Amino acid sequence: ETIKIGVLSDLSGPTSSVGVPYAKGVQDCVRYLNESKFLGEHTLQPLQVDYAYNVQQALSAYKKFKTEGIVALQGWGTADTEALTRFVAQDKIPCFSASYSAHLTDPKNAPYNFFVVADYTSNLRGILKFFKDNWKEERAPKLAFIYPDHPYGLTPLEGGKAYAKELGYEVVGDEHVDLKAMDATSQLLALKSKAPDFCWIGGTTPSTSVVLKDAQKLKMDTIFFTNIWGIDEDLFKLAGDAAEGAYTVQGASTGYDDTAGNKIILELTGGQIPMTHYYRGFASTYVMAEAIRRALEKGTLTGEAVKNETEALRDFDPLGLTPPVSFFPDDHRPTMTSFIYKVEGGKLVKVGTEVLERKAEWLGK
Amino acid sequence: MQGKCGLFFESYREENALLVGGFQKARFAALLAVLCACPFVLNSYHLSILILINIAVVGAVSLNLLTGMCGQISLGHGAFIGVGAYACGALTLQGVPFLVALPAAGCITAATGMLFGIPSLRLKGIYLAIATLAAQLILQYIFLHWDAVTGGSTGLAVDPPNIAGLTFDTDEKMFYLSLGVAILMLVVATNLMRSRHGRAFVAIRDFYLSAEIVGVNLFAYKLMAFAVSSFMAGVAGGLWGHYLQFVTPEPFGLGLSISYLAMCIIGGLGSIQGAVFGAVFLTLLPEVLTWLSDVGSSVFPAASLYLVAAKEGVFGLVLVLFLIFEPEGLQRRWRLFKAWCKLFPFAY
Amino acid sequence: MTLLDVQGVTLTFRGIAALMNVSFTVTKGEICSLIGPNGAGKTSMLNCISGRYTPDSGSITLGGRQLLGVPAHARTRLGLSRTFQNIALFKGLSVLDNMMVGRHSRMQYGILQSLLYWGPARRHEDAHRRRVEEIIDFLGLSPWRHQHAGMLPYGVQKRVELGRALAAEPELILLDEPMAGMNLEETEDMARYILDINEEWGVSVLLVEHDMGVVMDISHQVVVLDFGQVLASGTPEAVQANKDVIAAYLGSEDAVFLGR
Amino acid sequence: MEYYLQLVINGLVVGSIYALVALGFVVIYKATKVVNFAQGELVMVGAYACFSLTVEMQLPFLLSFLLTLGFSVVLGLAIERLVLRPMIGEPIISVIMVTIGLSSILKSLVQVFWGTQIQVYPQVLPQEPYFIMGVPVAPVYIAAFVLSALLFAVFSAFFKYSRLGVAMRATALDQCAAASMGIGIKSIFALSWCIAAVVSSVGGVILGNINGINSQLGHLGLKVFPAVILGGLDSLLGAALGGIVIGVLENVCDGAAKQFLGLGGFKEVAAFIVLVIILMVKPYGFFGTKQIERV
Amino acid sequence: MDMLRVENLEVVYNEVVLVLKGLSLTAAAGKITALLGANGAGKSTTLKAISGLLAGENGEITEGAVLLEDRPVHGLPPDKIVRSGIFQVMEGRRVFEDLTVEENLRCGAFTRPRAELAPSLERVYDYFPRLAERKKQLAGFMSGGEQQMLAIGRAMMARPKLLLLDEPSLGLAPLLVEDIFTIIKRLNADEGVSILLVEQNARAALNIASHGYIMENGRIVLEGEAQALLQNPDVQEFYLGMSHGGEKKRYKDVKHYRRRKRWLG
Ligand SMILES: Nc1ncnc2c1ncn2[C@@H]1O[C@H](COP(=O)(O)OP(=O)(O)OP(=O)(O)O)[C@@H](O)[C@H]1O
Ligand SMILES: Nc1ncnc2c1ncn2[C@@H]1O[C@H](COP(=O)(O)OP(=O)(O)OP(=O)(O)O)[C@@H](O)[C@H]1O
Ligand SMILES: [Mg+2]
Ligand SMILES: [Mg+2]
Repeated sequence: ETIKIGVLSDLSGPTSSVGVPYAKGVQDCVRYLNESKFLGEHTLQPLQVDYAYNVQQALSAYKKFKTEGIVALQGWGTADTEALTRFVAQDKIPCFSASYSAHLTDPKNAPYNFFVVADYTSNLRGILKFFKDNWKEERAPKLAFIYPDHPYGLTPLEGGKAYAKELGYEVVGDEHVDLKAMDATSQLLALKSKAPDFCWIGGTTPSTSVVLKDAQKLKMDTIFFTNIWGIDEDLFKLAGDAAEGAYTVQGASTGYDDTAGNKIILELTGGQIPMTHYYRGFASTYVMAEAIRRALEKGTLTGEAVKNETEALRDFDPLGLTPPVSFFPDDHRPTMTSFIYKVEGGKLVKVGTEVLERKAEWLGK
Repeated sequence: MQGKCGLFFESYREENALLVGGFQKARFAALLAVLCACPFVLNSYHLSILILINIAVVGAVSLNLLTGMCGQISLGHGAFIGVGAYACGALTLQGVPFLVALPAAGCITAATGMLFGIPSLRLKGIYLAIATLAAQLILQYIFLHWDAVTGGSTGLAVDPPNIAGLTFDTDEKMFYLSLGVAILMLVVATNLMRSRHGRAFVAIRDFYLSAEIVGVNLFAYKLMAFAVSSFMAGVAGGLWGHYLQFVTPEPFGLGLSISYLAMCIIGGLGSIQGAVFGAVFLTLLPEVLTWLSDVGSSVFPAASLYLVAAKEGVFGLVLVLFLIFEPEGLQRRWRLFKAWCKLFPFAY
Repeated sequence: MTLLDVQGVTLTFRGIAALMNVSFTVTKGEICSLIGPNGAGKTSMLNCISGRYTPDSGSITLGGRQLLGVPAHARTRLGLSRTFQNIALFKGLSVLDNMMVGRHSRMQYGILQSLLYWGPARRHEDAHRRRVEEIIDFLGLSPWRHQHAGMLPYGVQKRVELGRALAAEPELILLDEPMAGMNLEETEDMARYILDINEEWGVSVLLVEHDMGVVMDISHQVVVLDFGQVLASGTPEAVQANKDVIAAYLGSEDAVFLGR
Repeated sequence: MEYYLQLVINGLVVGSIYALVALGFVVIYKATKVVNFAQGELVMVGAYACFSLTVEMQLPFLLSFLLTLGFSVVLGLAIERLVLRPMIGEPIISVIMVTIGLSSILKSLVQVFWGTQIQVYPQVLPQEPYFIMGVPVAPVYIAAFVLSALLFAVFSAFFKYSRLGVAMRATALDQCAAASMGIGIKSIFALSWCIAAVVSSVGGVILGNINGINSQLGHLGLKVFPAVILGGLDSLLGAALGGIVIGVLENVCDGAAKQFLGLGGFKEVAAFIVLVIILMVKPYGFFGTKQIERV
Repeated sequence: MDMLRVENLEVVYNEVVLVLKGLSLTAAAGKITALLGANGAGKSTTLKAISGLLAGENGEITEGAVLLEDRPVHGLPPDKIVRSGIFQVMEGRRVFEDLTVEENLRCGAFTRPRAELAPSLERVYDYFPRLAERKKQLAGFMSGGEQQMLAIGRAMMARPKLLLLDEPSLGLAPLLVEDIFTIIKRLNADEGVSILLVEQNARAALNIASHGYIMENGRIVLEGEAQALLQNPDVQEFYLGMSHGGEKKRYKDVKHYRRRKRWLG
């Protein structure tokens, strides 16, 4: 028997450069699950629509999925995930997406929304903690923020800044670098005078590359770090050796790690290491499939059942691709663990794992 | 006095009526009946498309009033629709009943539209278009940064429309609501066009120098066009926000402005009927393309990524082909079709 | 009785004077012609009167009311309307609607009534439509009533433009070369309309025209402009015999005959 | 103060890229009165063409650069013949929309042929920056600055003194009258699109050298509008200066808004706000020809 | 010898409107030929059909031929036709407003070899000293008469064999009308350019022409020597504004209902 799931992807829109590998991860995972008879005699049938990051098209794609009877949805970006929050809740269809905004982890706001890696804010907190823990000097570390004027760059800011103060950072600067920027010299000039020790880049890979290259030109000795979408394999091509030494916090493991999941993936791709985003697509689908499997075991496969099973997951390990995930009916934060990577020799090297406390006041913030 | 197709009018008033002659009335009634029956036969996917069409009709008609009738090119319409969505959402969140919030949102958008219409005092053609492009970007900036009202990057979560205790939370109910609003707006726009204000708009578009000499206050009327058009855009935005129950900045970008302009062009500039056709066509187009690329991918799986990438190109191609081969839009096709039907057994 | 009184009007474009201290008057009920070489400033004069240009100095009054300072669109209501040298019709509107726009300033109902099309809006539309139909009949435009103005033959378009100006029911109508590019027959028709407008409807006319045959035949008074200044004015006969006018404008005495 | 000076220098540098793209835009407008919303996409296609030749086909950079220019000529011809020629004499909004449609087509063609991944250019220019008043300026930017100055000089002379240039301006003013002079309108139109495509692809190659290319590169086209409007749509000098001024304005306004108003992310909007203000004072930009409107 | 022969020309606009309905005429070499007719008769259309400018207005020659010195030129693109020696001065002057006077003139010489430019300019300035004074001025700011001179000067730059003039006196003051006609005559006499002249001002046109055609509704209804036409009573009544006695008719006396033309198109 086939179980339908909806897959919203951006294959041709503004986020397609990362949307394509993510969608590939989702599809490969489905293929793997079906081939390995993960759901017994049942198979997953993904219904994929490329919505080109257009909300209206996401909406009608979702309605189409609904009429076809999907039990769960693999979503993609901020635009579609937020636009569909109310609908998935009404229709009781759990939505697993790659928009890791913290406010989606609060079931009061978004009862049917899930994702499988730590949210943007938690990740930022994680890496801040990591740096602080490794801080040797007496004085307070100086911290700056660079981010695009875009919902994606703005969401983790408030929580991150508050936590930085709590940890004893001195926040010295705030700059905007657009996602499509060609140049960040002026912003970096402003920052350079403040000599931050660390600088968070809240953009995507192209803007990270611009910042890193310009920082190299300005001979800044700041340590730059980014969140999930800020560093991927493209950066090594774009920024070359300017990327060396930058840090990134990732929710999922990457192709350079030795995990059970990675072996399967390399088999699926014929040995080619896919982009980091692929791994999260894979993991997200894997977790969803586990919930579906458990629902099937109990004999009722509805969206609501899948959601309940997801909320019942405790320390579930998706083949080592992400830290173990747990969801609770009143807390959709999948994990408080972040993997810290560093760019070394044109590769992402895992340099640490940071585990935060699951504080109630951080939920949704 | 004799009108088209053998109708005789006994008064000027009759000639000016909205629906001329029994046949037209009957046809309209039939169309309305079919539309009203839709929720009983269609699934929620199809209904949601119809709802989006209804909303798009309101938006497209409003832009056609401004750009098609009054000749003021606007590249900021998407943002105006966004203003409506935010205003309506913010008002209902404050406890204002939907029935009040929707027109109020229209008025707020009208005020915004007038503000950004001020440059039309001095600017024409492409220069005005660029000034409205500025409006688009400035408004987007405000959506994202006026946290107190717009919720900033998080957006606004709003409840489904609620009118006198009736909650429009299903596609069926929402369909009737949006249909009602769309028809109301169509009637209003048609009325406008047969009155002195509508004529003044067209006069400004065709020859603003002589319009002024004839006694049309150019600035006042251009602003009025911006106001009326933005009001309707605000209503469309209010509907859209409440249908989605979530208002975020993303949907109201330049892309939306362009697709509304495309609706006007493809349907027929300056024609209310055309705007309707354009809205229907351009809302359906991506659905059809998605369907086609699905079918294509299942036949040639290797080509699926190409098919996906080609979708936007098809949108562009449709636009270009229409402009080249049917600059007057679908509305002219429809007229030709009607003429052909009338003569049908004896065509040629 | 003086209807239009132009006193000392000066107009410059970037320092170059198009009109210099021009003064003349149009008496109520008369046809006054404004003639002069190309570039003498005739159209500029009309533009000053109708509000398109603002003179640097001088005064223009209509029926005793100062026009300067009144915005162009509001002058229609004071009893002024005009046609243009090059056809300036609303191409996207039908002949009928062109004329209805001509009555724009005589219709008074608000935008809300427009949107709902009820009450006053309906009544006004009906009443004004009746008036416009009369003008259409007068100008013999019935066959083209519902056609788009842009598609009509040149001669008809000129007539529609006249109709549009008439629709405002002006006291003074300004005509800028209504006969240009017309053949004799159409010129005769146009002359007839102008005479009828003047004689039967009692509208005063300020006419700019290069066809001396028409000008000398139908006008009561002729004002000659040259290089932005009044060169001569008076009855057609006097002007025609004026040496300066012949030298600057007419060329030879039989210009009137040659005009056609 | 030094901070602002640095902002200005940096703005100059970025603005020269805008100016380069704006030049292509103005050439089209000057010769055909077409407002080209696909300018950014022309840049993108040029960048991808050169990318294919150097990276995928491994040709030496100079050769592939020349081939790219040749390709642009063909592209310009094709666009003119297939899309713009039928639009001769249509109202401005139709022309705007047809170029918007064209931009969609070009974007999707790029995605079909080159995918959506970010692609990286081989570095042809040295990376080591020059320091101007303490601001590091990459050699690419200097190249852009020099190129736009050069192109500006060439085109100005062309439109003023050459017979073809004057004929192009005449065509823009009155196509029918130009045809009656024996000027082949079609070849004039084709020529202007060729020139614009060539200039754009030069811009594309430079951009590729700055931060790689992807299928969203066409957004750059949006930056061109404030630049050309500011300078006046039909003025080459305006385009060159406008581009640079917008580059500077963006930087300075952003810096000032941050410093005095505490507003972030003002860069994108700043240019447009300034633009509206300037348009209200000078409706045809700084150097644009005022339309002669006589009734 | 005939410079130009138009045979049975039919022209359709927008694929539907038939404007010329089998029109034939000839223009003799070195002579001035006048083409008169009512508004909308199709005079401008005829000229555009000859010079190939119809395409720009969605018009098309569906039948007939245009022969320049017995070589067919119909169907050629306008630039080829200009190169073969036909040049049209379009109705309403159509100077390039944002170009200077001299640039306008250079456009006229677009099809000529470069070496000719300087002498051609000199010749034009010789004919029109007023243009020489204003070389550097923008054409858009010149008066109507000057613009008309510029338009004719521009035509001279192309050194055509056959010059088509469309209503050169339109909107000009009487004195200038005289000037322009004198210049046309001189152009014809001194330079030997053949001229096909379309005019509303029938008297002036017939006075300088050697042969005349009168067209109505897309057809030629009357033709003859210019002097003969001037004497024709119908022409006198309908084109010259004379009553039967040969006196000038007064506009004041025009009746509301008059005798209509009896030529039927
Ligand atoms: N908008 C303007 N800008 C600059 N100069 C102008 C403008 N309008 C008119 N002029 C100049 O003013 C003078 C008078 O022009 P106007 O059009 O009034 O002449 P006219 O008497 O109507 O001539 P015609 O008989 O040819 O129509 C001319 O020299 C003209 O170039
Ligand atoms: N581009 C066009 N499209 C459609 N019809 C046209 C077009 N141009 C001219 N016509 C029609 O063709 C007919 C002849 O026009 P044409 O301009 O040749 O007349 P004309 O004799 O030159 O008149 P005029 O004295 O007004 O210059 C007119 O009825 C006109 O409406
Ligand atoms: Mg004039
Ligand atoms: Mg003509």
